[in-house]
Amino acid sequence: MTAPRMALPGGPPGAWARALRTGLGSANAAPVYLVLLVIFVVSWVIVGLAGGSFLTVENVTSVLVRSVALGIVSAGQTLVILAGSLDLSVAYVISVAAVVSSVIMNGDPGRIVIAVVVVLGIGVAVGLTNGLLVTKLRVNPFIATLGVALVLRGLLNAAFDNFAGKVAPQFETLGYGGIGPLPWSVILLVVTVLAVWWLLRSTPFGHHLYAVGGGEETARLSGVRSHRVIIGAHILCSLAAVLTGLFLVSRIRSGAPWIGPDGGYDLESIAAVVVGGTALTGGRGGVWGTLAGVLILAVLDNLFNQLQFNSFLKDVVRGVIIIAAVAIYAQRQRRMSR
Amino acid sequence: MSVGANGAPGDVTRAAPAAPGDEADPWQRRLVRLMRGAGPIFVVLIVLLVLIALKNPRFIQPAVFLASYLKPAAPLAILAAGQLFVIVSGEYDLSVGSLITVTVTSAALLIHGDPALTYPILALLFGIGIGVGLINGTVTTRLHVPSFIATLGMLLILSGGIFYATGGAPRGSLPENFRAFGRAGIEGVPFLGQLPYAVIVLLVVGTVFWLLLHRTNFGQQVFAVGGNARAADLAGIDVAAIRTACFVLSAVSAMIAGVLLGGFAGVSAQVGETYEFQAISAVVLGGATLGGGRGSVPTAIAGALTLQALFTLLNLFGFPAPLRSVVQGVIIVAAVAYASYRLRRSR
Amino acid sequence: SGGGSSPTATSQPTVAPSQPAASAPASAAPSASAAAASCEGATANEFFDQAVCEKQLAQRSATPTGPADQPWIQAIDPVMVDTTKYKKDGPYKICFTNAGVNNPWRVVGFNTMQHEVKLHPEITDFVHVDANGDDNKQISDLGDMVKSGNCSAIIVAPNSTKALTPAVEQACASNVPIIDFDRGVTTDCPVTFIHPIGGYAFGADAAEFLASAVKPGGNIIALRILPGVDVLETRYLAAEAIFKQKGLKIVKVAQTGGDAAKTKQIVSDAIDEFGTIDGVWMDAGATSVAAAEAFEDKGLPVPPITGEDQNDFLQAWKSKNWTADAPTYPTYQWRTAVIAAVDILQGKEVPKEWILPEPNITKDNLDQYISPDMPPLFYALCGCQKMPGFPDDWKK
Amino acid sequence: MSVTESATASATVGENLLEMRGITKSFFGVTVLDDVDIDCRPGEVHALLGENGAGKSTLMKILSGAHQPDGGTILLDGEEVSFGHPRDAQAKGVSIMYQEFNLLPERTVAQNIYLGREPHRGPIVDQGAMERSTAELLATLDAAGSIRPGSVVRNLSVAQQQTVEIAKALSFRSKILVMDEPTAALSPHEVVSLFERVRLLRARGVGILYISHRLGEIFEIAQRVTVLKDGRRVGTLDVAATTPRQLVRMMVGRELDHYFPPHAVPAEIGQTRLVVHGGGVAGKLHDIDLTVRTGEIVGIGGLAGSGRTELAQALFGVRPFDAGTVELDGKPIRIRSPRQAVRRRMGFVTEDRKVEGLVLLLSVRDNSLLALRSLGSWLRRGAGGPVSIRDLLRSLDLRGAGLDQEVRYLSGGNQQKVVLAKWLASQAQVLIFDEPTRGIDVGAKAGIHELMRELARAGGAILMISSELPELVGMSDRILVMREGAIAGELASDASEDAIMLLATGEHDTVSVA
Ligand SMILES: Nc1ncnc2c1ncn2[C@@H]1O[C@H](COP(=O)(O)OP(=O)(O)OP(=O)(O)O)[C@@H](O)[C@H]1O
Ligand SMILES: Nc1ncnc2c1ncn2[C@@H]1O[C@H](COP(=O)(O)OP(=O)(O)OP(=O)(O)O)[C@@H](O)[C@H]1O
Ligand SMILES: [Mg+2]
Ligand SMILES: [Mg+2]
Repeated sequence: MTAPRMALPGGPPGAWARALRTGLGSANAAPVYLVLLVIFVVSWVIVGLAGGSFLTVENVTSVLVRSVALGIVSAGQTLVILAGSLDLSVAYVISVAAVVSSVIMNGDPGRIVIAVVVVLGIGVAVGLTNGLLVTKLRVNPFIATLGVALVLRGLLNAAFDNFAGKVAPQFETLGYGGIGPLPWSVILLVVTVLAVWWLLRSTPFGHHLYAVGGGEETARLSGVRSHRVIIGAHILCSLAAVLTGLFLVSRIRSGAPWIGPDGGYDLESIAAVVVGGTALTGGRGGVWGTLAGVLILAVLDNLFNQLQFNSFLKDVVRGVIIIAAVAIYAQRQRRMSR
Repeated sequence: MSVGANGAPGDVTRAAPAAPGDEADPWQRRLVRLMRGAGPIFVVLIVLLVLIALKNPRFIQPAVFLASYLKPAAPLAILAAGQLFVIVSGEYDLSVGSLITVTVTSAALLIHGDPALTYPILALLFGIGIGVGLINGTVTTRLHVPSFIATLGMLLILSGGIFYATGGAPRGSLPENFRAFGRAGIEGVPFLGQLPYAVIVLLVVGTVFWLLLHRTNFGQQVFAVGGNARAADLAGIDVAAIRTACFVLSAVSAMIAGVLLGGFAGVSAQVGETYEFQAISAVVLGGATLGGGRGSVPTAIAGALTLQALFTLLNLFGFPAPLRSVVQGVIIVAAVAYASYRLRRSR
Repeated sequence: SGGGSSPTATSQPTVAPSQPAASAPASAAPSASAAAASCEGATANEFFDQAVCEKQLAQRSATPTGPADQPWIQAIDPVMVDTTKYKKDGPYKICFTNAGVNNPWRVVGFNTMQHEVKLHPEITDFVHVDANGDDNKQISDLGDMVKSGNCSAIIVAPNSTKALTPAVEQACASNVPIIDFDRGVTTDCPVTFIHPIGGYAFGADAAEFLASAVKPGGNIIALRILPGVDVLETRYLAAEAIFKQKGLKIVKVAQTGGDAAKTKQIVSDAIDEFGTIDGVWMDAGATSVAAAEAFEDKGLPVPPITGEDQNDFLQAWKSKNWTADAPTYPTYQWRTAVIAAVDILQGKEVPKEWILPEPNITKDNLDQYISPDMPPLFYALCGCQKMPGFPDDWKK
Repeated sequence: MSVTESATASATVGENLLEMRGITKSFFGVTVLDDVDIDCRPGEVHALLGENGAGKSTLMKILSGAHQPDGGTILLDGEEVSFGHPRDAQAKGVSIMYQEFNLLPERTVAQNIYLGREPHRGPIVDQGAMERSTAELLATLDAAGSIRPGSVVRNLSVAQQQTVEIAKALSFRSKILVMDEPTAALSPHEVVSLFERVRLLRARGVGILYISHRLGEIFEIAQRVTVLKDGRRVGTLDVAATTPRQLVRMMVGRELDHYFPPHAVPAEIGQTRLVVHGGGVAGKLHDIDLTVRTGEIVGIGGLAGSGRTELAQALFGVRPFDAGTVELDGKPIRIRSPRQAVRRRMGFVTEDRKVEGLVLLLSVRDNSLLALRSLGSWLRRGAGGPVSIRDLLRSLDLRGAGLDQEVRYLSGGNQQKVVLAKWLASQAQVLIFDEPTRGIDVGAKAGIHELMRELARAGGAILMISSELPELVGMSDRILVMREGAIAGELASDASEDAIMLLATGEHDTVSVA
């Protein structure tokens, strides 16, 4: 039964996988990192042969920076999916955060704080709405968050149809500045992931999240207030989307209502989470896996750029990788449940 | 896909059931259940149509109604009817939008304006559709990839693939005999004037799908699989085959919708955009349950027609385009919340 | 995703001089002469700039410098800048960060650009990175090009105005010559910014044509892709002003999202609602044919309608003998970007703002722009007709 | 209906830790609790006795806040309380050990035990403390050796999971502790250490409500016993002042004799139908040898977790045998999926109707036709079939439900009859029953027993898994007893219940009666 843990080439023996798993606190994180490793090495070789540079500081930072936006929102998405829900509204929350913050700041450094506070407030409100729809009104999360997405989209486009406002120059350092070679944005990503990891691993909320996702009734009978947990997860997810929005607006200087949807952050974040080995049914997985999922997509991005691969072909490869990864986890999960 | 808070059988939204213990004959009971379970959407639809007629009396002239309302509504209605099978069987199909785009763009690419090629290529397209459905079904049922992810991946593969093939923008063109399906109609029909082919196609597909889902063994097994896959499996039902068949039907409906849309307005790269969500919204408006086991073809089609009527109305009242999505969002959430409330009250 | 509101999903901003300076045989341009037109009475919203509007309308009749048979190297009122500090010996590696090749206009343009590159033996390496219509990705793409440090020159086709500005500023700081074309950025640090005259001119051309073709007081429906994209807003602002001046009634303004089906639906509904529509104004030509079909399918004659130099529109116009007009936004500017890059690297001076002329296609010069054997989504003003590999490479 | 014996030992109010008065509850219109009273004193073990489906678990779930009563009051220490959420009950010092497993398979033992009340320093869960106290708890149950606090529950055996449940219940240190069939899956020495714990808790003044089908246990540790029948309280007695026989009469409402239909006479038993040689499922079953002949009912007994359901699942192709051979009517066959089994005219009445037997959303008709339709072609028109479902259900005496009634509104007994109808309609010849009368009221129970016997007489071959010893003895023509995934032995129809328990546990055990 411990036989071949992975259907992947170069998969190390169970012991290593187990070590990884305990280290990463997620039954499925191990294979994800192996997938990442394989893709990384393969890309390295290919780019090397193509005479490009892959393992340079510039390139690695570039890959990391490309992971920031999707990484942060996916970290939030991980929470709702672990709770057995999902969130299709993140793309528009991102846009709202970007536009509103840039409008409030309007170039004035003095208003950075208030802008950030306000958009975080909006995040809480949206998350709360999603959570209440899902728990109290028992609306299927797919429909609930899709509906909220449509509403946000409408309000957003009705109020802002173009670049709005302007961020304070200092705020741009979030998007472009850094300590030495290490960009602030990457630090923000790492901090977010660490925070979510800590939350899941060390706080009662995190434990309850896994419990509710793994079996809401069981959790309820054990005294967990499952609705509060689900609502909390949705709030945190929206907050993560807000952070992404802030990061993006710090890069584009002025809020653009299309920034979220154009990035496809709603479906992409869900894809990243499941590629990261978190079960769409909830209760199983973790944020490190998600980070790996995001990095996998970013490394591919980088590879395709360097080879000047047709960007449409990239979508095809992404599709295949997403399905393949999840298929592998599914087989593995079935083996373990026997 | 598990739906978290809604995972428990008790929580998923359903139409209200007939009251226990009441001993009416089946057909009466069926009628009662249809009225109770599916009534609301028809009421909403009629109200919307009346509002439109009030604002624009021309709307109720048969010719105008057919040409300006039913004809353009047909693709979404057909798509919803197909998606319904997948939803009732307890899955999702997010790949239909890109499949529509693939239909239109590849038809233009391959036919290249040559009328002689229309029918061979149509055949080929349906082949592709069935193939896509089979793959969606197999990946979901045999590789145990949640259909949400399987069809999301398929979405990326299809849209990426077709644009890779065409180099970014549609190429070629659609000859008139292809476009006729979505554009032309039977002329000189008494009081109707022109009877659009699209409407005929909708009637045919609607009837066939209705028979399939509500009048055959297969249909009953779809409900069983969606209602409780484990029980269905233990009763000897070939769950994988049933679900796969549903994905095929959904894909085929997408191909048909694609042919109509391509015919209606010609080649366009965005033609399929957001149709997957429109279709699911329509199905849900029609009272179907995400998670499976509930739904009906007539109400799903009514759901699609309702969306179409809604857009026509908002457009008529010069509603700012953005606010339409607000209305749509509120309506689908309200519909599901209402159904879910009625379900719990019915206990 | 659930569908966004990005301008990148749309066709391109365009402008056109009514006097196709040389590219067309002297032709009776819209009867309303440019001189008569003005921007008086336009809605003064965040996008409107009276001065710029007037300037653009005037530029339509300006005579550009340069060879008449090569409009892509012509320029209107050029102010040349010295580029000797960028002079370097070949071979050159030209890097191009592209918003995307996600619509027919960009496909034709990029295709043309690649052939232009082939015409320059000194360009040994041409790097193209596609941003898939995502501002943030393009920012990273541009950043990587600068960091890699081995681009002789960088060509930028921004995904949206403004968003790329910070990244472009950083790129400028690296002393690699930056060439910006198509959409602008809100900094003048690029060595040159190549673009057509502007949205006001495009909108005005189309509007003046309708003014001349539609009886006063007639019903006009104005179809726009989506609101808020500055380069599209200006088109509408100018048109609106002119309709006011000429006493035409805009009975409906609708957003088509650039989708043919939606366009056709909207027009069809409008016909039902208002009985008669006397003219159709489009802010981009991609869906003009669909709009016309709405009339045909109701058995009505197609009223005066405007479009763009997309082949399907031109062919339908000719074969069905419509009353129509096609302002253009020439894809040949994709050639100009490469030419400018090489000039800069060779130290030749280039216009700081390289304003390209554009023919306005009217019934009189229609024939010379129609290419019957080209695909429907081919853009006539690619300036590629004499390039090696034409027409096959533009058909495949 | 049933005589209510004078509740002799009812305590005077005040000294009661807990009082539940006039509790009423119904599910989908089916009344499962009707005006039930029960109380519990400090330091007392109050046993709750009743047939399957009598309402014991439901009553306790109401006490624990899992269900809300339709009527009645709950008093703790004389003050009225109402529990909207299990958390409220916990806060008031009521903890419960549920009958069905309530553990999260993906989480560790410690995480499960402290779920909802993780020890934490500030915002941080104190994993160390959690695992230490878990280890201590397990030690008190002599399980420290076999179960680690950090091991994932999925990997534990059923008995180990049962132990974890107990540890969880004990960890609450509450005033009232409910134990719903805690020993169902335990071996005798585990039971002994459990009872030690219970006595310690009594000494600490904890009030314990104890549910078990094993009368022996009740006489061993309980002071008082309340008997439920069909959702009503029959009476409350001092254990010292009663006898097993009296309790059984109160539970069943009649003497146990002439309750089951007569066994098969040799003449009725025909040729061999189903044979398994050395059947095995990795990690679950091994060396399974069994034979079923037409006309006979073969019973399978054993403790929960002994592998009976797995055996049924293996036979029916749910998780097929990976070792051994299976013969049907003399021909060797391989059944890899339920579909193949159904096509061979086999039927499987599963342990859990709601999850495995029925599509709750569908009508009685559609559920009855489920198996038949799976055999028919896809395009055949829905209803009907060779048998008339209407007649079939009439013959099953399905009361109070039209054909188009959704099955989720039926009582447990009627639901089970629909499951039977499903297999009768498909004309299944070899039938496997897993706990056929679990949670079914006495009347319906007798009806189902009659049907099983008729099926056998009509030439069916029947395999019946049951945890109810009387049912096992009363229905089976032969009894196979399973232990740890293997068949421990075979007994004749007249075997005593002690003999069965002895085989099931592999050692001597307290006598158990239903
Ligand atoms: N959640 C529920 N929904 C519907 N019916 C239920 C539910 N829970 C229990 N029932 C029904 O209520 C009745 C009593 O069930 P309960 O579990 O209380 O019986 P019990 O006395 O515990 O039986 P057992 O000895 O088998 O545990 C049964 O008929 C059962 O089917
Ligand atoms: N396929 C399965 N998946 C999950 N749980 C299962 C499965 N099969 C059996 N179980 C549960 O695991 C426990 C052990 O089942 P098993 O068949 O090993 O024991 P058993 O002798 O049938 O005990 P029971 O009295 O519960 O039927 C039982 O609670 C059973 O319901
Ligand atoms: Mg019980
Ligand atoms: Mg069992």
